[in-house]
Amino acid sequence: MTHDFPALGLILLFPLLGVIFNIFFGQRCGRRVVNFIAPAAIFLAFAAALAAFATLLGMPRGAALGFDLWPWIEAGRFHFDIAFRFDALSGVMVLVVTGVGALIHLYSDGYMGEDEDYARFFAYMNLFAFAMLILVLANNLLLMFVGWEGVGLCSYLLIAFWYDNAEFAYNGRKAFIVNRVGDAGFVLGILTLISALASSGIWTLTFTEMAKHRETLAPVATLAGSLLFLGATGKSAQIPLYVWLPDAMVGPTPVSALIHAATMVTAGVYMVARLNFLYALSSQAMTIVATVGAVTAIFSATIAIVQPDIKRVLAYSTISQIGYMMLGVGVGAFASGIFHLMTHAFFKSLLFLGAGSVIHALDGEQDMNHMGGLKRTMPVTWVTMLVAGLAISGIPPFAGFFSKDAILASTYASGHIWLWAVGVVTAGLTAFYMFRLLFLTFHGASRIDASKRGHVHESPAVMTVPLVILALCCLIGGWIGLPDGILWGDAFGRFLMPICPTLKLTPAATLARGSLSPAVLSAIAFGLAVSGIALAWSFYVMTPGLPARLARNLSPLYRMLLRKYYIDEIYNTLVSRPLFWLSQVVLFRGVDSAIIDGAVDGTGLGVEASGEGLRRIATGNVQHYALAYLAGVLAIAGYYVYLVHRH
Amino acid sequence: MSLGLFFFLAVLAALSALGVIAQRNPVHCLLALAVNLLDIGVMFVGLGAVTVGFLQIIIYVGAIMVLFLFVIWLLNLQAEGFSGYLGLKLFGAIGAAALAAEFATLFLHTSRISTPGASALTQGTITTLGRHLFSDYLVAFEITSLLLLAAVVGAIGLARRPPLSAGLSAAAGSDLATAESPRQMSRSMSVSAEQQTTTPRAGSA
Amino acid sequence: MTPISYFLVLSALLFAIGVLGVLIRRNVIVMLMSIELMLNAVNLAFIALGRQVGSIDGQVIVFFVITVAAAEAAVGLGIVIAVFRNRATVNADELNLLRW
Amino acid sequence: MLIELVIGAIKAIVIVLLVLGLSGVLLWFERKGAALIQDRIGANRAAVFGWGRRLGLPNLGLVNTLLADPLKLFTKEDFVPDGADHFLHGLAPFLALFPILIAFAVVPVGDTLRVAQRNVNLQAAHVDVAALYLLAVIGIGVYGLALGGWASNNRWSLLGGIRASAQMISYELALGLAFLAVVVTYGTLDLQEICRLQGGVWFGWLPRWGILVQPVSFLLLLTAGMAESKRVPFDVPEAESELVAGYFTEYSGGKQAVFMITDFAEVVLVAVLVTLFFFGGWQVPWLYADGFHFPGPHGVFLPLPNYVVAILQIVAFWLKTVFFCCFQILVRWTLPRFRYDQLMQFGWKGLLPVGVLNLILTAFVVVIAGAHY
Repeated sequence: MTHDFPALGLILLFPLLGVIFNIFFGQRCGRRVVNFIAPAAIFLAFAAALAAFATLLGMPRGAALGFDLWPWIEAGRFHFDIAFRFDALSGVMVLVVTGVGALIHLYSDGYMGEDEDYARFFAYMNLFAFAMLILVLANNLLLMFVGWEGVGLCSYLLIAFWYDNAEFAYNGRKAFIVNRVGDAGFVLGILTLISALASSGIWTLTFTEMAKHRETLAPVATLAGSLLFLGATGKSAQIPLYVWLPDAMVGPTPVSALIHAATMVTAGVYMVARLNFLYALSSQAMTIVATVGAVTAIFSATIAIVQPDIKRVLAYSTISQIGYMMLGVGVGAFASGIFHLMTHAFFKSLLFLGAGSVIHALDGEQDMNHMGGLKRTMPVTWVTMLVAGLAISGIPPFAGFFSKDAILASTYASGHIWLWAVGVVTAGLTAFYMFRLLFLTFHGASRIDASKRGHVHESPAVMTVPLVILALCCLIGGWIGLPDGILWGDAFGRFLMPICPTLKLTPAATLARGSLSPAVLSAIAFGLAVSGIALAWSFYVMTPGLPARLARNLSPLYRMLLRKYYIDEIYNTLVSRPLFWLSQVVLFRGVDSAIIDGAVDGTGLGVEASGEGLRRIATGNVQHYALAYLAGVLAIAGYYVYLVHRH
Repeated sequence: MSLGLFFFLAVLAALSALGVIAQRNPVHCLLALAVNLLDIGVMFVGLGAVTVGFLQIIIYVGAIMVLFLFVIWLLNLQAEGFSGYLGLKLFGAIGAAALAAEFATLFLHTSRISTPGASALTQGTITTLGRHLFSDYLVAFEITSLLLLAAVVGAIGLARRPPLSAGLSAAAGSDLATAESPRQMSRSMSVSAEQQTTTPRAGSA
Repeated sequence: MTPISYFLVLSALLFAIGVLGVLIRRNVIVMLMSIELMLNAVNLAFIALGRQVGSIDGQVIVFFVITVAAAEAAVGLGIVIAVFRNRATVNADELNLLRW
Repeated sequence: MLIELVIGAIKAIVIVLLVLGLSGVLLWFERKGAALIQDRIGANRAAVFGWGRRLGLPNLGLVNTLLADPLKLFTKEDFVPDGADHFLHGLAPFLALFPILIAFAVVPVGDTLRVAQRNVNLQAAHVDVAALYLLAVIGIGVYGLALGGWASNNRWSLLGGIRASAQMISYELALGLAFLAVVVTYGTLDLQEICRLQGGVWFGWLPRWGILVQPVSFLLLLTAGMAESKRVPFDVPEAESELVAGYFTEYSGGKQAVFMITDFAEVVLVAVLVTLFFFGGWQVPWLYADGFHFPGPHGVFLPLPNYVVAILQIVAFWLKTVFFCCFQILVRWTLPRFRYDQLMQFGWKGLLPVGVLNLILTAFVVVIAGAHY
C-alpha cells in the first residue's frame, strides 16, 4: 500500500537548506542571492512534489508514498518515527503549499526585496514552508503537531516582522496567544487519543494505524474530535478563536497571502480531513464542525461588508471561506472541503497579492475610501483581481463556483437545510463584499490622496507574473471537480475518495435529496451571487452616495458591523480584563507576592534566623568539634553495646 | 605472646600513651609517643606480624616522629600550661572514658571476637604479605604511591616560606601583637623567624 | 597465650587516650601526636583481629594505614608550619578564625 | 627452654663485649693512625708504673687510650648545664648507644657450631627479617643525638642535634636503597642466609662474594654508612670548627665516653654490614662446612672438624670487620669535611638517585634472570 519513496525527503530538504542559507549567509550574500535562493528552494520543492505526485498518479487508487527518516521517540512501548506519507490528500496539500508558495515567494522578491531585513524575511518564509510541509507530510499525529507548532511560530514571527512597531508586535503576540488556546485543545486531543489507544495496547499515533482501530476510538471520538477541532479553530481562525486573523494583516502582504490565506489557516481543514476516520465515528463532532463553520462563514461575511481596510475585508473573507471549508468537511464532504481549500488558495492568494500590488502602488495605503479608479493605471492587477472576485463569488466557470457548489450540495444532501441556507446567503454576501472591494478600488472616481496620486503605477513583472498565473488557476483550477455527469465529472472527488470518503450522515439526507435537484441548488446560489454583484454595482458604481446614506439610516447596525459585533470588546471584557485582574490582584499580589515570595523569603529568613542561633555552636575551636564528633561516636558505639547486651 | 610479656608491654603502652597527653613539654610528649609506637611495634612482632612491626618502627619511630621533632624545634615550642576550657577537659575525660568502656565492652562481649577462633596461624612472612600486596591490593598500593606523592608536594607547598617581598623592611619592625591582618603578621613573622634563633627552653624554665 | 580480646581492650584504651589527648591538649602538634596514637591503636586492633581470623589482610591494611599516617603527618605538619608563620601560635583555641 | 635462654644470653653478652672491646681498640687505632698520617708519634706517654719501658717495649699508647682515658672520663664530674633537661640529658647518650648495640643481635659471626649434640647458631638472635630490623634500630639511633643536643640547652648542641638528625634521616634513604638492592639480589632478608648464599665459588675458584654482583650497592652502603656514623668527611653535626663539638658539646665524663663509644660502635656496625653483604660475612674462601676445598686441577681437600671451621669463620669475620673499620679511620684522616649544603646535596642528589637506579637495574636483572642469587 505504502511505497518507499525517499525523494519525499527532497521536498523538505530544499526549504530547510533555504532556511539555513538565509539565516547564516543571507545578510552577507546580498539581496540578489537571497532573492534567487529563497524562491528557488520552494520551486525545487514544488518540482520534487510534482515528481512525487506524478509517481502517485501512476499508482493504483489509494496508494501512498512513504519515507521513514529515522526513529524519533522511543519511550517504553511508544515508538514514533520521523516518517512522511504522501497520499492523495497530502499530495494535493503539498502541491498547493509549494505551488502557491513558490509564486508568493516570487512575488515577495518584488514586494519585500527592498526591505532591510530581507534575509530574515526569507528565512522565515522558507522556514514556514518547511514547517507546513512537515505538517501535511507527517504520517503521525505527533509529527503533525510539530509542523502545526512550527507554522504557528512562523506566523507569529512574520506578523510581528516589523517588530519595532509596537502595534504590529502586539498583534503578533495576540496571534500567538490565541493560537496557544487552540493548541492546548489540540494537545489535549492528542493525549485523549493516546490514552484511549494505549489502554487498548496500541502504542502508535500513525494515521493509517489509528484508522484500523475504530472500535477503540469510538468512545472518545466526540471528545478527541472536539478538542482537536478547538485547535483547528485557533489555527484556522474559526469562532471563537478567529480574532487574531484580522489583526494579523499588519504583516507583510505576501505573508497574508501565503500563511493567512492559502496555507496555514487551512491546516485545520486538512487536519479534520486527515482524521476523517475519527470524525466519522462521532456525528456530534461533525455537527460541531459544520455548525461552527457555517456560523463563522456568515458571521465574518457580514463584518466584511462594511470594513474599509482592503486587507481586513480579505481577512474576514478568508475566515468566511474557511468556514465554508469547515462546513464542507463537517457534513462529511471531505473531498469538497479540500477542493474548496485548493481553489480558495488560488483566488484568495491572488486577491491578497493583488491587494498587495495596490497597496504597493499606493505606498502603503490600505483604506479603500482613499482608492478608486485604478483600473486604468493597473490593468493587470484589475483583471486578475476581477477573475479572483468572480471565482470567490461562485460565478461559473471560475474555480470557486465548482468547489462552493459542491459544498452547498453536500450540505443540502446531508440534511442540514439550515446550514445550507446559511451557506447560500453567505454566498450572496461574499459576492457583494467582494465586488464592493473591487468597485471601490478600481472603479469610480479616484479618491487617492493628492500626494500619492503621482506615482501610482502597475507593479513590476516579478509581481504581476504570479498574479497572472494564479488568475489562470482561478479560471481553470475548478474544472477538475465538475459536478457529476458533466464531462469527466468530479475527478478530484474520485481521486481523494480512497483517502477521505464522503460520509452519508443521516437518513434524513435521502429525504432531503428528493426535494430539490442539484441543478436548482446551483441556480439558487448563482442567482444570489449575481444579485450580490448587482447590488454592489448599484451601491458603489451607480450611486456612490447610497452606502453612506444607508449607513446613517441604519447607524446601529452599521456601527455594529464596523466594530465587528464588538467581539474584541466582549473578549476584552469577559476574558482579558478578568484574566488581567486575576493575574494582577490574585496571582501576582496574592499568590506570588504573598505566598510564593513569602515562602521563599520566609525560608531564607528562617535559615538566617536559625543560622544566627546555631552559629553560636561554631566556636572555631577544633576541639569543640571533636567533642561533638566524639558524642556521635559514643552514640553509635553505644547502640552496638546495646545490641551486644540484648543478645 | 606470653601473658607476662603482654602485660609488661601493655602497661608500658598505656603509661607512655598517658605520657603523650599528660606531659607539658612537647618533646617529652614526643618521646613518650616514640616509646609507645616502639612498644606497639614490638607487640606486632609478638603477634606474628614481624614485617609490619618493623615497618612500623622504621616509618613511625624512625621517620614520622623525627619529623615531629623537627617541627617542634622549628617552631621553638615551649612547655605549655594546662589552662583552657575546664568544661572541655571534663567532658573530654568523661567521653574518652565512656569510649574506652564501650569499646572494651564490645570487644569482650562480642562472641566472635572474644572466643578464641580457629586461628589458622598463617603468619605474616614478608613473602605472603608481598604476595597479597602486589596482587589483591595492587590498585590500592599504587594509589598509595600517588597519595604519598601528593602529600610530599602538598607539604612542600604548605611549608614553603613565602618569597620575601619588597616593602618588607617597613613591616619588619612592627610588633606581631599589633599586626592587624594575617598577611601583615606573616610578613613580620617571616622576618623575625630569620632573626630569632631557636633556643630550647626545657621544662624547668 | 594471650587472648586476642586483651589486645583489643588495650587498643580501645589507647584509642581513648588518643581521643582524650585531642580533646584536652591545646598544642596542635600534640593533638597530631594524639591522632597518631589513635591510628596506632587501630593498627593494633587490625593486627590482633587479623591474627584471630588467620588472615594476612589485617597486616596489609596496617601497611596502608602507616602509609596514610605518614602522608597525614607530612601535610598536617606543613599546615602547622604555615599556620604558625601567619598566626605565631599553635594553640588550638587561638586558631578560631572560623568562629561565628 | 632454660638452656636456650642461657645460650642466647651468652651469645648476646659475647657479641656486645666484642663490639665494645673493638670500639676501644679502634679508639687507640684512631689516635695512632692519626699520628701516623700526620707524621707524629701520637699517644706514647702513659705507662703503668713504667713496666713496659723497663721491659724495653715501645710505648704504643695502649695504656693511654685503653686505660687512662676511660679512667679519666669516668671519674670526671658529670656536668649538666643550667636550664638543661636533666632527664633527657642523662638519657640521651644511652639512647644513642643502645640501638647500635642491639643491632648486633642479628649479626651472624659464624655458621652453626655443634656443641654437645646441639646446633648453636652463631648469631645472637635469628630474625628472618633482619635487614628490616637493622634499618629499624638504625633509625631509632637518631633520638639519642637529637634529644641530647636539644636537652643541653645550648645552641651549638641544638644545631648539632638538628644537623645529626637531618643527616641521618637523609642518608638512611641511601642506606635503605643499598639494603634493598642487596635484599633483592639475595632474595632474603635473613643475614645468616645472606652469608650462606655467599659460600661456594664461581668458575671453580672465585668466591661468590656480593661485591662482585653489587659493587654500586657496596659503595652506597659504605658511603651512607659512614655518613650515618657522622664521621669525617660527614662530621658536620660535631664539626668542632663550627659547633664546638656539636650535640655533645655540653657532655662530660662518662656520658661523653658513651657518645664516643657509640661513634666507634657505629663504625663497627658499618664495617660489619659491608662485610656481611659484600664480603661473604663469615665465609672463608674455599672453606665449607666439612673443610677446605681448594680450587685447582686436582682439587685438594682438607677436612676440618666443625669447631675448627667455626673458629676460622669467626676469625675471618672479625678480620674483615677490623679491616673495614681501619679503612674508615683512614678515610677520616684523609678527606676534608663536607660543607653542610654539600652534604645534603650529596645525599639527596647524588646517592639517592644512584641508589634508585641501582635498585631498578637490580630488580630488572633479577626479573630477567628469573632467579635469585
